[in-house]
Amino acid sequence: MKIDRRGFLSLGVGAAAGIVVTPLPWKLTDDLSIWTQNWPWTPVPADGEKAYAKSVCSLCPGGCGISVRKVEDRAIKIEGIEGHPVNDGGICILGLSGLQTLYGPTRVKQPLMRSGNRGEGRWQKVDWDTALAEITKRLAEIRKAGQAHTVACVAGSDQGTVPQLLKRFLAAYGSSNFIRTPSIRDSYELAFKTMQGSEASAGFDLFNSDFVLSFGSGVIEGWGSPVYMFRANSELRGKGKIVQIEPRLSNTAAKSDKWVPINPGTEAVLALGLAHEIIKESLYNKEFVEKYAAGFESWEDAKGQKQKGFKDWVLENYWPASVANITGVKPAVIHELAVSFAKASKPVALCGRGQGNTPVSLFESMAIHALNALVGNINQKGGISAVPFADYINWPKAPADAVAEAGLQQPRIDGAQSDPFASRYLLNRVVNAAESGKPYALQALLVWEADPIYTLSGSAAVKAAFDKIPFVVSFSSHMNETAQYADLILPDHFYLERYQDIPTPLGMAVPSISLSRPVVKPQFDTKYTGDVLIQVAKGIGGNLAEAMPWKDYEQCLKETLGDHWDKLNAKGMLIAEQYQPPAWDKAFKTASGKFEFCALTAIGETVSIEGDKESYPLTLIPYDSMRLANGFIGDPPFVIKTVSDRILKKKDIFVEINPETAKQYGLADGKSAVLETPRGSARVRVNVFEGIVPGVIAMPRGLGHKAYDKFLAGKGLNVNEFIGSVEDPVSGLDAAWGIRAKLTIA
Amino acid sequence: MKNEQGHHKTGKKYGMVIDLDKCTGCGACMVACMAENNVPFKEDETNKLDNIMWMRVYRMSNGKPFPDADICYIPRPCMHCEAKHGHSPCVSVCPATATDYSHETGIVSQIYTRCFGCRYCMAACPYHARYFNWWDPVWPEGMKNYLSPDVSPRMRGVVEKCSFCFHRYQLAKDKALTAGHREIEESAYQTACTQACPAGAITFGDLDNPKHAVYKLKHDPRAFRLLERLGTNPKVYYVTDREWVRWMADNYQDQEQKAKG
Amino acid sequence: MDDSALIPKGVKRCPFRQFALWIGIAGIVLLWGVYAMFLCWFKGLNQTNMNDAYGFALWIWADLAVIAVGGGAFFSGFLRYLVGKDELKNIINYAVLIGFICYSSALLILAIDVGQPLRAWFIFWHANVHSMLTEVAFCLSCYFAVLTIEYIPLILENRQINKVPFFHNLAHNMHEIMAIFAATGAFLSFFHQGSLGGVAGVLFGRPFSYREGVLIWPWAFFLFTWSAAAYGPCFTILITKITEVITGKKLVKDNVIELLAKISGWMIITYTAAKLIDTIYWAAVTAPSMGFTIDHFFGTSIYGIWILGAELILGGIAPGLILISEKGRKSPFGLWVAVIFGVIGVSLNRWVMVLQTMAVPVLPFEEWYLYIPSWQEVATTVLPVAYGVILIMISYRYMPIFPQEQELNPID
Amino acid sequence: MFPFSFEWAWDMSHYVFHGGLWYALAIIGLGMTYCIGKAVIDTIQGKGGGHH
Repeated sequence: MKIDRRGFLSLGVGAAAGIVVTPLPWKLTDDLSIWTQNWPWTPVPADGEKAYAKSVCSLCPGGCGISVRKVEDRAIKIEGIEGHPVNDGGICILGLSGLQTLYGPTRVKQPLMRSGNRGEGRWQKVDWDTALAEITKRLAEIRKAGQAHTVACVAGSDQGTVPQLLKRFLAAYGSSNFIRTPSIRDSYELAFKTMQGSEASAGFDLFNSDFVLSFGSGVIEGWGSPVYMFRANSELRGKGKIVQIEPRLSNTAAKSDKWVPINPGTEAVLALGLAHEIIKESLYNKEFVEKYAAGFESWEDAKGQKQKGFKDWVLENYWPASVANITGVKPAVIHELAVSFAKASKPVALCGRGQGNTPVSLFESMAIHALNALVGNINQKGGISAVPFADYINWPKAPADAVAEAGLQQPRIDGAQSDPFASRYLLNRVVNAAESGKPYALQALLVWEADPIYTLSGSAAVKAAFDKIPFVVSFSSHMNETAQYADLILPDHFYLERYQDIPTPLGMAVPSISLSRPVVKPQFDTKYTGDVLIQVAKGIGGNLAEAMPWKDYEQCLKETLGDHWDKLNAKGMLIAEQYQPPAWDKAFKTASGKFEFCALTAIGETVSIEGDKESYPLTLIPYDSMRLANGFIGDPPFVIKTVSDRILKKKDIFVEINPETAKQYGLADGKSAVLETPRGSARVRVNVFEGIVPGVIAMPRGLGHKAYDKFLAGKGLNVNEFIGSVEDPVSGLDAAWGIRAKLTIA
Repeated sequence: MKNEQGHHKTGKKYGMVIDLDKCTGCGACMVACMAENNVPFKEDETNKLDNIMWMRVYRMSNGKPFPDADICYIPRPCMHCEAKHGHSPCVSVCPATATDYSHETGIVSQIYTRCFGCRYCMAACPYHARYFNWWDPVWPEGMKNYLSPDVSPRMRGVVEKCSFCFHRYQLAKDKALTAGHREIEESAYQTACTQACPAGAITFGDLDNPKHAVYKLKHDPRAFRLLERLGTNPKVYYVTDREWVRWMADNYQDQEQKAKG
Repeated sequence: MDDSALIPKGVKRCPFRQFALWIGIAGIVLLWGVYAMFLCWFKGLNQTNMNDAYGFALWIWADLAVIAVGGGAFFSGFLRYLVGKDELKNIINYAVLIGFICYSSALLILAIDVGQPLRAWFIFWHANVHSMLTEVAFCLSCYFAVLTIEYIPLILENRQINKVPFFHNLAHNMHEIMAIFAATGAFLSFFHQGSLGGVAGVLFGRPFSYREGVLIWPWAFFLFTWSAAAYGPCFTILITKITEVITGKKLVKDNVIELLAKISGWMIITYTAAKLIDTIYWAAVTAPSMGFTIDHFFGTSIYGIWILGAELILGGIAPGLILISEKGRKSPFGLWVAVIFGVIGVSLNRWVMVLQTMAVPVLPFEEWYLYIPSWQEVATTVLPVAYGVILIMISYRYMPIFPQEQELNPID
Repeated sequence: MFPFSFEWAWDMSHYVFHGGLWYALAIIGLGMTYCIGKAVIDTIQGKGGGHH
């Protein structure tokens, strides 16, 4: 058949018309649209039976009750338990994101042994037998060499069965070097010990206060048990006043009834300035001060020498004018603040900057606590109280053999607890000790629920110290900085996969026990740290095996909790409902049996920071945000997603400065600048902010991770790399609240 | 968008009252929402103009110099407006009827499989409550495990927004039906953000039901809404003691402030 | 290659090699655009610099602008077939071609712009009749069909195709009832041009573009129809003049151009007056009632008050005055200036109604949103230009577009 | 677009909108049918064919 042009054209037109008339194009169009609605790469979550599993969150010491929604064996959402004494349904941003870490790529999925250089990230995957054999061998060798005391353990808490097992393990092994990571707990515990003679943690009855005087404490930024404090803050609306004393308009400051900007690091001076006004105006609680306090008035000691009491000391040294000079707070404001604080019916003063992740100097915590004493709001409704540590762990003393005896004779590596004013734990000193090998060289370090490489100030020094420790073991269930720097990772179950007893949430005034229960089965090849300790103890044998008589950790926990076990499984949290803080006549275990103001007057002044004013005209301070987790776990993707673009833009971190300061140094909003401190320098961007004291640079904590996934790693800077540790000469705590710095145009 | 005048009387009007003085700006509502609704995330989320955040907490500043500076956080879910025509600015503009105003609940819905991504609704919304899926949603290794079957993940190229956790309404309705109740209890239907808020700043319920907490709260003299003068008639109310926040929220100019008060 | 058999009788065309070279150059630009188009389709709209604040951006502006300037087709058709300005038959073919290019480009850009192109037909299937965009989509597609119908006879009049009796007859029959199609086209255009204005005008959440109006139609609706009718012919004249410059030939007689220019001039003047009234009412009444002032809307250097001045004076009053004065439209320079300013003016208006609407902060805690298009957006926006150039080149070469060409350029 | 899709309603908006739409479509459709149909008839009757 010959097809001519005409035929061809007709054929073409005919074919086109024909196709349009058939259902084919319409069917195809429809199919394509259906395909876009079911793109195979867009996941369709499987449905199934739904259930809720209750537990307790242990991502921070807050102790919130959580209810985890599940579909079959998948956990799909974490919610707060309504009516729970801590959080009553509410839940914080980090707690909400727990599942991202549980299932995400940052988990350590099985035991890992380092195969490359430290921190290089090259690992050999090993099975548990191999991993346990390795740690047992290494620890047995050290012990055999008579170096048992050179093994230390860093833990995020010292309460509960796991920290106690770690402590017990060390004791039987022959080391007293159990060290808790530093926080405001240290300062409070020390203030209680020195002024009240009690071994206790601090509890705050903010729900019943009517005047909260916060010296930089981020009541709504994660200080104490975060959600509990949030609720207290909401409860106080309309009922009481919150005054925030802070160099920076933090969220707490913005939400407070009054923000008092202060020169950083001068909080203790202001506290004493307020004390001055309260005493001068005779507004202090006469009953408490006269009957239950010692060292208020001047006295003559046994040798007949005149000793200055708190009253005269304050009246002489803390005149509003001079306090104003130091703190930048006007005398009229000092006076007004003192009067309204003292005249409130249930005032309370708080200390601990931001989330309280760093201690303050003992001088500061005592000065602020002295205000509570002046208004007599100790162990009272709406006040501060000394909450006894949990007492449910009653194991017999760990048996010690000769090696253990010898090891325990050695001093602690950090020199903690060496005198009445020294803190119980001094992790900051471990850094120097490991570096210098004095008093002895550390041979091994075990790290549980802590990330000292990231969280301690002076990161470079911390890393250098780690380099000197031949054997670092991390129990972290996710790859944080310290895990990344370890020789051996023995991943614990993640908090949603395990049982764990949790003592009184930080800052709550009534003692309690909570129990975390597994909501999902372990997702990876992980193991209870408790089981690791029991098995290693059995492996080493002798008194260690005797000290750890349990079959496994769950049995240990069950036996330890005894009668509580069933109740805790049913209720999740047991509160000592009947608990009342002891009355003033029984509250103080000091030599005088009274609250001792004299403890404060006996010690020195505030801690000054590193760097000289000439080279570094500005002051760098860190600040905390709920949206930036800065402890042993970093921000999961959801949380980092909420971080403002005025804090992080692409990978650049912003530092806040006052417009006046910006102008002085020729810095413009959003522009790059070089931040320099005695500890290091780096490029930052400038966030010109009206809510900050001139001359101060504020940098957020929680960024600059080198570990974790692409969602967090390499974003921003870790402020700890720019701030060095500054030891409080009295307590030994790292009381650095900042560092001198300069900021120049990049 | 049927004109169901008759349904107006029997229908509910779910809405929110947010206490800005209690709001701490902590961001829990944002994450509660993302976790509840399978919202995706990407490596860099610092460009706030392409990060999907149904509930976004904005930060307002009073613009005053140190030390009088003040800031206030303002959480912004979808306002589920019920403007002049009985629906929001976005509903009437959607060419494909992919977003709808329910007269049963007062909720503005979004049908992801219907939406073809013209983004006209985004142009219409003054609150920036609508988000476009510029990317395919991708969950890192293992994280698909936590995805909820109650809310379908969205494909690239469509618009999404806060639904007042509509799936929770359906669940509560089903439960009420099975239990033989006619009414859904106030506590039976609460949004994820309301439930999560650690400060208890968010209250959710039927704005027209005098038994619900929001009914009383919205009549608080300190209550206001965002951009009220646009005539969007939003169903999210805010409460604050701070006068500057109330003035600023509706773009009152200085001279108007003087004239008014 | 010799294509002389395809070239209309009695006119002269450049050598095929020269033609092919230029087609090739435009083709490269076209391919660049097509590459960007496929990137957008396969990788998604993350290839653009649009974002949640700029859901509408360069593309929507391009759409609105090409439809506005493509309005020359419907308005010339309206004038010729319905008003009876018979001289315009000498430019109507070209107006139709330009309109066809503009509208097909608009549809193509829309197909790239939507997030789910494969579902774009939902706009028809699940039509929401209250949406201005639905009206736009329907009228745009229908009118595009009309333009195609108007363009087909031109193709069929190609010397070789016309030899086929069926096509010859079809072309003839279509010419016969073209007035009916043109009338339908004009009807559709009145609506979709207006609806494009309505798209911005109904946004009561966006006080910058919101306008009050009558029934469901905001004033912007009428202003858009009016401005398309006013500036569309400017664009037709501009492209005709450019074609004349490039071909080096006079293609349309001056009286035809002048007639169109005069009508356009009066339309521009009246439009500008209406726009001025609209602007004043909006600035003085509508916006303040929503809590906004004129300073608020023109707050940055890019979106300063200059833009309003430029639109009204340079894009409105100036070309309007030139075109209504006989001296102005008869002077080649005046005409060039007027049509160029006119086209820029209407494009600026469309830019402002789309992009400034997005840029102005509405929430009290927002900043101005500024946006720079990505290369993919630019390439896909340039694509239609290349496509238009190619289509004009082919049409001009092989079809009898300009009825007066033979008379004005006799071959000796 | 069609009365059987669920968003359809028998109200004024739909009458006006779809009235206009179907009217325009009808003109276009019928017009083109007429042109093509007549061209077919013309061609059969032997009109056209290049000797124009």
